[in-house]
Amino acid sequence: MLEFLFGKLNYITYIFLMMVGFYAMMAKRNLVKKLIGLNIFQWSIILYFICIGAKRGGTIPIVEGGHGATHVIHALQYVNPLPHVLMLTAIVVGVGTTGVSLAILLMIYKKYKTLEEDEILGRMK
Amino acid sequence: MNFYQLPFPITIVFVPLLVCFLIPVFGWWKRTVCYPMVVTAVSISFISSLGIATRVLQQGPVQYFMGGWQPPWGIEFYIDHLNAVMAVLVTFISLLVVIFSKKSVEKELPEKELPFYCLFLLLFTGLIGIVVTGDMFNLYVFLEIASLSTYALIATGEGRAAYSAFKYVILGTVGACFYLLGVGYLYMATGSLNMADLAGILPSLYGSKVVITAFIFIMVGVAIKMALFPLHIWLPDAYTYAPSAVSSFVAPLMTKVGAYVFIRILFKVFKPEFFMGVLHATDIMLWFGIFAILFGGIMALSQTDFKKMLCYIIVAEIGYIIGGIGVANPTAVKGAIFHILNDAVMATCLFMVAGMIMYKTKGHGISDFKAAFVKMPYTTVIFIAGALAVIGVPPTCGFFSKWYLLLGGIEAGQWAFVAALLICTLITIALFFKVIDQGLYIHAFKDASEQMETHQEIRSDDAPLMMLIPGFIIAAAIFLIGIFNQPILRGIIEFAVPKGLGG
Amino acid sequence: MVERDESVVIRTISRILAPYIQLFALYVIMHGHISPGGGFQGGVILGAVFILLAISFGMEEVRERLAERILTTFTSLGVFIYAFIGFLCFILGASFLDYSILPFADPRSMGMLGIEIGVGITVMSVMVSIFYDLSTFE
Amino acid sequence: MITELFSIHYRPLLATLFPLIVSLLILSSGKRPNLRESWTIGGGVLLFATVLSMTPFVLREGSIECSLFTLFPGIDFAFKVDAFGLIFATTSSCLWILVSFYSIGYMRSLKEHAQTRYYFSFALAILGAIGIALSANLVTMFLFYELLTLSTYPLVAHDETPEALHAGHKYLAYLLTGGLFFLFGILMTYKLTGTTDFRVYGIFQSVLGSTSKLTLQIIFFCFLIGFMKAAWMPFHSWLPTAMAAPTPVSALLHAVAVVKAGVFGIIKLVCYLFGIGVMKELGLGVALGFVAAVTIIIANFYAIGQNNLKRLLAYSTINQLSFIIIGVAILTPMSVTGAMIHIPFHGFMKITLFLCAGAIMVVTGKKDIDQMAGVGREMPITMIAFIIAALGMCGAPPIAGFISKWHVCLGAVQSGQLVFLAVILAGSLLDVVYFFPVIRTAFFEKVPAAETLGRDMEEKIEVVKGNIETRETKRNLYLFMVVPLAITAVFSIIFCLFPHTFHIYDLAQMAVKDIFGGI
Repeated sequence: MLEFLFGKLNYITYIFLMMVGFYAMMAKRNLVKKLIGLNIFQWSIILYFICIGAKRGGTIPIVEGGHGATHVIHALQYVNPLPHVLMLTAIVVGVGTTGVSLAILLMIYKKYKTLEEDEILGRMK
Repeated sequence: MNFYQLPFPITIVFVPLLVCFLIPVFGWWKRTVCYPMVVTAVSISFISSLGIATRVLQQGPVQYFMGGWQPPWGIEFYIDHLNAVMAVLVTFISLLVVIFSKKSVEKELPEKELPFYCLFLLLFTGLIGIVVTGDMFNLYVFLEIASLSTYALIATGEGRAAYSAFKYVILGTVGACFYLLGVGYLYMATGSLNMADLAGILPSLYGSKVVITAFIFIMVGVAIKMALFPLHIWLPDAYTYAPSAVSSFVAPLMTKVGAYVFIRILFKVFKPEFFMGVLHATDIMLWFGIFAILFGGIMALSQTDFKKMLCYIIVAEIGYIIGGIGVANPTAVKGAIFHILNDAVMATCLFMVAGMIMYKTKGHGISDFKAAFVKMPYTTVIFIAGALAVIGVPPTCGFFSKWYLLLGGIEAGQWAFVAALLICTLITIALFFKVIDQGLYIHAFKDASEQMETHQEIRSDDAPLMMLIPGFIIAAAIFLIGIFNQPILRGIIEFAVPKGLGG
Repeated sequence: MVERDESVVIRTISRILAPYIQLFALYVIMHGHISPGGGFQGGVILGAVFILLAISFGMEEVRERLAERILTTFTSLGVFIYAFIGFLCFILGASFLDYSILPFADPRSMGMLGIEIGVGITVMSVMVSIFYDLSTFE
Repeated sequence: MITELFSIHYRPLLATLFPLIVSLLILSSGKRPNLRESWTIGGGVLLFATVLSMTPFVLREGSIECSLFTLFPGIDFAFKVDAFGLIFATTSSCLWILVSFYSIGYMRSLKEHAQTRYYFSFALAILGAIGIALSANLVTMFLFYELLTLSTYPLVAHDETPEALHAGHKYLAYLLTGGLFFLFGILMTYKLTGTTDFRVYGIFQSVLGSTSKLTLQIIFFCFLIGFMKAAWMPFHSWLPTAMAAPTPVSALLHAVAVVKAGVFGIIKLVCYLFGIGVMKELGLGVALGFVAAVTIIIANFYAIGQNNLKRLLAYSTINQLSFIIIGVAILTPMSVTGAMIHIPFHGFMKITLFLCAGAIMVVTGKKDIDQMAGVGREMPITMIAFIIAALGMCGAPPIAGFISKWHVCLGAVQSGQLVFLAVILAGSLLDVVYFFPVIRTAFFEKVPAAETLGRDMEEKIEVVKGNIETRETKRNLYLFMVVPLAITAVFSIIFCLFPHTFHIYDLAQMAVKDIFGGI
């Protein structure tokens, strides 16, 4: 049990974060809090990707001769860069989402002068 | 550089992307040049899609490697029959909508043409990118490009548009995240992101829990994007309150492209042996489809707003598609894939009609149709075409896909599905005749306050030609696809149906 | 609306810091293709500078140095550099973004560098314009 | 290509093209009434000529086939003109001309609104009827069947009053639901037999052994519900409700297109889809006959209770249709011949009755029977025509109804199904019972004094106003109405004396020979 906990700690963390974000999205009545929950949700997935790429004591993947390396680094030794690169894109997407949704929140605020969901729904009637 | 070296896979995606970034710059210089630029860009990618389609039909699947990196390392654009027809569909409808949108944007989004067309092209790029890419993660990126621009476009609408757009942001992002997570699991299990490559590796891993989890995550994510009941709640509000140009572009294509992704991943990445043999997922899909059909139909029946009614019809149509896949015999799957095309066409047609009515009467309630058919005869023709297609009256295209779905359901003995289809057909009949009555019988719905004007007195003032022409083209397409369904099915859709479905 | 901040300390510090941050940002961009970093990270840092200045000196100051018009142009410009290099490879006969064809010594690094610069410019200007749009809300 | 279009093999296509083109022309010339209506008439004449021109060829060669394009593997969009189809086509195309003349008189003298919509839908309905008559397989038939349903909806709801709308909705609800059953039946047929073509011995014989009888019976009843247009009980109530429509439309519904399409479909179903052999095998003939018999009796009693003339006629239609159904359900050559020729005969007689009812309504504004005192003396031609047609309905010689009834009864006797014989005779008797009061009131009852006075007053006022020309035009329009109904009445006598008019009898015999040839 314990070594399961500590061995898989990173995964447990990401799932925990994910749930936190999910809870915030579903349960909070304030739209900004929902947005924050959304961000937490996204970052948790990014964390997950990072840790499937990561490796204790891994080096950068460089072929022989390149960048002063004298031998081909074996696949077991280097960190798999791909997930990290993917996450760069994912971060961009996340920033984009945040930007757009902040803009939308501003529109909502302009229109209803509040960001509390209940009040907004009340004013729609 | 002859026809077959022409770089269609690149131009189809990157020309609109480029123009989309050109527009703001040129916009500062001269507003009027932007619209022609947009039209050119979309036409270019329409032509490229036609080029790709012919190439696929003659030589089989087309591959294009970004930066010359071979898969599985590099990003690959992979276009087979299914993508080819989807690409043609998306570009064709976008072209029509661009022509259609000019007037309605001038009317509904005055002074906002530049950002609108910028986002429009971005969305277009996203959709077409989703269609052509052969890489799981790249698909995610294009999906998010499309979704982000959709959020922004919808938020520009009237009424509660902003709020529903935010709802859409939340759910859409959750869906995308699920998809991303599933891709992560797949990558963890196989170390590859290229669809063809994955299809090669996966069969040895069908037992593994990681793959099953990945499958479920991906499917749920896509299901949110394509508004499969019960994950559809974001759809009706979002599409109803969006500007009519936006809704007539997003409503037909976004969900259909979602359905395309669903089918692509189900059939091209995973194989029937997996989702039928290992998971028995088809039964679940079937029942989700049935519920979607019934729910969508019943909700549509209870609407007083034309666009919202259409939105619920779309939910039902998605039910058709997923149910057809769930029936899981070649006939039904053929029908489901064919229905993606048809539904895109007819939804475009009807949302365009909504746009025209909106243009004339400033509203899109069913009551706004009052006497519309006497006032706007040409719009009426377009509307009738769309309505007949949704009801499924021969020889409109809707009848033929419905025929295959029903036949497949009967062959598989899935009577519940057959019944659901027939019931939904009845419901759609009721829906559309509600509208037709409003439009046609001017005496019946007169309240005492209005002065009695007879059919002769009503002068016809129809929507502008810029809106009517695309409408007529799409209405003609509805009938042509119906009449020439055999070539389409034989030449294209047959190839998209996977082996191993039995039947 | 971000107000002009009167505290001397902040303004001085940020005035001193700004060039160094920018320098570092440029380093990150320029070195991106052979070491961790690259256009995106660099661009964000570069954008952060302007945001810092805006916070400490108020919006007008920054706006008259960096008008929205310029930002939009920059955004497009960055994408252009990217696309131009892509299409260049492609015109020279290789497939899209296949740097190896480019006529430089060590073409892959050079091509990548160009791409990174383009990305950097775009990201910087987008970051700043997002900040503008969100902060100029009355 | 164009010349080819006029060759005999493309005649069916031509026949369907005429109404289509006419409808478009009508739509385009909505602002000019005279032109619009001349389109209608011209189209009708051309169509009738085309249909007649096909008859000799069919009598010689048996059938004309014309396949256009493929809908599904094994199913083309195809026309196949056979003897039976021609009977129906002849009827509806001939009656279209007369009804068009009549509509001119009716619509103009009532100054109806939206006449363009009216003529447009009318042409489309004819297109549907002709298509049903000439279609070579179920899917093509389904296409035209739905077209017929949809195009008659604006006609039924033409008045745009709440009742009219309700009638229209009921009409759609019934018929489109039926259409779904029809579609389901087609799908099952396609799945079982792999084809949906009409063949003379039916297409189910091949699968008779391999499929359970129950399945086939279920399919049969799906089709039967699909052909709800035949207004068999308990699915009849849309027909009396649809009486809210203008009279020419009722004529269209009852005589020309709609209900005829229903019985036509049922005969096709029995003879060309299941085939006599299979019908006997499954014992469906008796079931069908039972349904029809019940309908006849009940419909007659309903009819006796009616006071509104049009509703009475509606119920008489219901019972006549079931009479046709019985004819085919008896499954003997004689009776089937009778059923087939009763389609045109009943068409002509029933349209006469409706045109009379309409004329009475236009001229005197009376709809109910008990008000009709003296009408006979006021408009003799009309009422004489009415009497002729009514007697024909009862099956009295020398009127067309007699021949068909004769055949059916003979068939019943031959097959020894005397129950049906009894039902038919009882039905005829009841026909007399409910037609007689109309005639009596019209001719022999005293006119209430007040009314005549009132009419005199009106006329005086009109004279005083001096707008005589309006009355002139009114009289001309009245001619427009009287001439057609006179013609139809004459025809319904001619058909008895010379059953070979328009080769109808020959066609029927030929069709029957095909159907029973093997048995």
